[in-house]
Amino acid sequence: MPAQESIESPPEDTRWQLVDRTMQRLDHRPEALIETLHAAQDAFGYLDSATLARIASRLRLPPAKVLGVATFYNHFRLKPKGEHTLSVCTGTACHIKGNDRILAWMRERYCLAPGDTTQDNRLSLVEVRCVGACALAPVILTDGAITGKKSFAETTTIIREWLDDAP
Amino acid sequence: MSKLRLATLWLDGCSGCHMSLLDTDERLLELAAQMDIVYSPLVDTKQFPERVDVVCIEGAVSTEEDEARLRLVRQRSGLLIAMGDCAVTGNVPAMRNPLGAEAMLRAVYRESPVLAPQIPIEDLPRLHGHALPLHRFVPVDLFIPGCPPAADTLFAALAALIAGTADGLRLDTRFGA
Amino acid sequence: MSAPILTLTIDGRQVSGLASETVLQVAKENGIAIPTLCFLEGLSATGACRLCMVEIEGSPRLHPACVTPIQEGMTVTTDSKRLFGYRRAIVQLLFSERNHVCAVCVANGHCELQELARAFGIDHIAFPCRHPALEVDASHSRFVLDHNRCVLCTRCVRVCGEIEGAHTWDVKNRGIRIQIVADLDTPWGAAATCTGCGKCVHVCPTGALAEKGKSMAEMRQKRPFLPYLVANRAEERK
Amino acid sequence: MHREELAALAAEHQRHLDTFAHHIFVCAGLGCPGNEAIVAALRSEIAERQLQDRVLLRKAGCMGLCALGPIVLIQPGEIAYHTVSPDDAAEIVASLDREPVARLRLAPDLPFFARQHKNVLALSGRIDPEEIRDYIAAGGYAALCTALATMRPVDIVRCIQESGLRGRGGAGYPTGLKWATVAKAPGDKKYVICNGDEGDPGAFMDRSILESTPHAVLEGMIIAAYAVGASQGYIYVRAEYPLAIKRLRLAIREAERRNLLGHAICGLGFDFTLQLRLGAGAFVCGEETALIESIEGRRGIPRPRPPYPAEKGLWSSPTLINNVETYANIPRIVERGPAWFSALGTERSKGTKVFALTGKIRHAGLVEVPMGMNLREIIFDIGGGIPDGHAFKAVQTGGPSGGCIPAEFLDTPVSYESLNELGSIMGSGGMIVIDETSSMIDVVRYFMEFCMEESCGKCVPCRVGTAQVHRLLTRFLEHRATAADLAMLEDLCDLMKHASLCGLGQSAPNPVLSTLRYFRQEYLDRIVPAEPATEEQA
Repeated sequence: MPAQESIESPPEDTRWQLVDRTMQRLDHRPEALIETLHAAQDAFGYLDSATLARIASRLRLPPAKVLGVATFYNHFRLKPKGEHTLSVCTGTACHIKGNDRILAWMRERYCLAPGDTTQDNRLSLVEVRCVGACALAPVILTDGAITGKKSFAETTTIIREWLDDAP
Repeated sequence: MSKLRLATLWLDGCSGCHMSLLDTDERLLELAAQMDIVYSPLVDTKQFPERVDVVCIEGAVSTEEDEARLRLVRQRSGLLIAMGDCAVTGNVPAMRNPLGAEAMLRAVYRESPVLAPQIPIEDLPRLHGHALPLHRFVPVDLFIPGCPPAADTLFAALAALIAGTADGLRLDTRFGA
Repeated sequence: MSAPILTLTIDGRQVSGLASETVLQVAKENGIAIPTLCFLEGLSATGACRLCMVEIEGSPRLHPACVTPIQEGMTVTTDSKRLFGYRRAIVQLLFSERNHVCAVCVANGHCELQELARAFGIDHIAFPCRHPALEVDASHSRFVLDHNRCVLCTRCVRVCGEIEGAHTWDVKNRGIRIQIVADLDTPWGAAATCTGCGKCVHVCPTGALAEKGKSMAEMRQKRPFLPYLVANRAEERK
Repeated sequence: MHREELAALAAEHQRHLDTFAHHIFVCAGLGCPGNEAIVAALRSEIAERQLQDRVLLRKAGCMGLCALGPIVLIQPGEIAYHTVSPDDAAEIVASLDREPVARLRLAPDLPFFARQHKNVLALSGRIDPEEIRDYIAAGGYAALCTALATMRPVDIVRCIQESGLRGRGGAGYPTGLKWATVAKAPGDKKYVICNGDEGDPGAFMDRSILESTPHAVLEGMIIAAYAVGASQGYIYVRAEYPLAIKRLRLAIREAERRNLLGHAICGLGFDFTLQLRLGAGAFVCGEETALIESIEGRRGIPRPRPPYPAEKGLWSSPTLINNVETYANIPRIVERGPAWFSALGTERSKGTKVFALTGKIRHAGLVEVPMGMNLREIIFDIGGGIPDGHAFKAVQTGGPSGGCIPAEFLDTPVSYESLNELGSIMGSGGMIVIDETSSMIDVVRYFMEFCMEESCGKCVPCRVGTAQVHRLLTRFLEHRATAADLAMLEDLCDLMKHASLCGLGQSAPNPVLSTLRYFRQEYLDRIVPAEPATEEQA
């Protein structure tokens, strides 16, 4: 069982230091769970079973509870992300301004649904619920950088150029 | 007073509801005195009559043919009864729904060990993606759950119809009974 | 120190109860049946299924009886045309949510969902069923979990955490995608925290959790064990 | 820091600021991407002209007119430039002692600015949010020091009660009453929570306030803590707001360093510590009890109420929860008195309200107006109306919990009551303008999908109801619905509204109900006659 292995032989990964520090800061109390998951995702990019098992054991929480929390919140990923991430905002203003068309286009052109990563692990598509830049709608984020106020044609061109997928 | 014209129809079901109807045994004679079975898998008529008073339908709607027959029967019938869980909820035929028709056909005819794996298509009605209860297609006047509904339940329903007391009828049955 | 005794009216009857009691408890003590599903005596109440909703005079809202403390002078109505309509709708929503096929279920005839449908005279499901593709976890040597039959009452989660103290079960995801989950989404048979006590199986209101080898209609849960266990423990602690 | 020290620091910093002839503020909010490049270009231009001693370049918070951002503001003179690019830096710096750059300048009397009444946003875009001394020089933390030194907790509670302030997060519960309940609740340990989990998709008031004036929120919270007797507080902010988080972290550290937070605040006998907690993407955590669950490290599942958080909240202790904008209102109310605040607004909705004006509107952005201003003034005068020659169809307020208000009610004065009467809600302040090119059913289905995905899944009416309603709306959208579907839609909405456990489920039907009320024909037009259509096939 993966949970057992990781408890017995903690990985000598320096990235754990950050995570451990978060748990220490909150005295390993149960309430530290969400903060710890944030720290772990910042450190590792996503949360795999071994990471969750180790957190459960350090915080003395039932593994099922840790999994329940990790799967409740949209922000936490249990699968690795691709090299690049395209986030499409699906807040109300962005919906009204046509971001559903961008998602449909991504599905058609790259066979990607929100949450998916391409086979070659190059690109992940993420749907974000409002980044709070509604006045710039429709908004997309290429590796975290905001682009807004663009037409459908302009947006697809921006995405293709960003991906070196020459239009 | 003319006799009640009754039809029964067998869609995607195991025929258990019809068997239960036959299980009314000697009470069939009582029923026969007051109603004519004008169309049924139990009788010889080939064409559904232009007009019937009551139709009892067993089985879910699983194919294009099922759907067409149901719609025709609805037009030609006064009162439509969903007889048994398959007609009422989809029941066992609906257990394929999470899978979808294609995946099910593949699993049964291609992936399971058979001599000549092929999906039969000739002369067969096309499967719907989902097997569904009658009321997803046409209005249903009376639901009789049960798998199958007990002979007593079916008899009580038909007796109430004959007596004209079927409105708001509450039958002693349940899903899976 | 005992809690003060309060008087209230339930369905037109003057009744009384301890201040620490809920509407559901007091109603039950007085022989007034309020339908429930997620509630189970001996476990914490969560107010999740909404079947035990009652009307309280002077409040525009409905209140789940299982978590509503009684108050002096309150007037409760446990049954009305409106409540009946809501309860019928809730039971039908549950039937439409997953793949409930009573005819082939191990719990046929002993299922609380099935019985609620019968009690409310539900003879068909008005809402289209969703037919989600769900798994059956048969990895445990003695028990089986069939998500198709689960109504997400979380009794299993609560009995495992609160009574057995193992907390093998929890809920993953959210909204319509929630599911009962063991450990880190581990097959039940491989869940290290499970003691195999089987309490979850015996509190399940449907056939979602069952003993292996049971055929149609053969799964009979041992319900009374829970209040007995809770009372016995309290006694032992003294 | 004592009151005298605070005043001295404010004066000293003001003297420092006054040594500069010009102050250039660049909007450095999330809504103005590209501002770093503008700041860099301006900085090098200033350096090149050796104006470092005369010109002060500041990264500021949001100035509101996001549609025309990035905005650059020059003081003194109140000269605002729009859609500035790094290429404009030379021209802007060159113009400082001369005529403003006409082609970039926003008209000084632009109704977008002239018609607003800024209170919460008064300092937004006019101070550096990462510099506590800017806030202090502008009068910040004076209310706190005064309150701690001269007012009893009960006086502050009364002051808030008399002001008539109501919660800016959604339901509009009287803030003073909430404070009074927590203050009276028995318990040694009490908590104050700031709800910054702005989950309404299409609203960004709280993000902007946290990014622009984080100290105003802290000050409001500290005053609240003193008033209700809390010693510990939490700010719960969405993880999607990285800039707000960064600035809050900095603000908390700075406030601690200057003894405005921590032990013996302002040198008086009051202790209060504040921690930041990150949300992780769950709309339901905007619900008070779900938020508490989340801070305690659990799934954000709402608890049945009662007990209310005011009696039994975080770790079962009395807990005060208000949202960002509510706290940001506090310092000014304490400083200027309740009468000043209650003079603004309507009979029952006092003060000003911040709205995020977006959708099909020319001047999309953040505006603050007195309660009671009518929708037409907000949308057409301040917002500049609908672009591209399209016609106004509806304005959606309150997000997934709100409703759609049609043109015939544009002259309605905005207040908690008036919006409720129209079948919508004030909500946190999102206002999404919809023109005639959008189908109301598409908009409504969008919100239902949102609620379906954000439902925690605990109670049946919300978990399954949202999914069923979403399916029905899809049938309407695809012209496959029947009259029976319409009846079922109405029944399900009624069930969810009355039987759901928390506010999310109870209010999820609101967009459907309001469109059934005002745009019923759009539903009827999509109904196919007679028998139910063939069910969708997988």
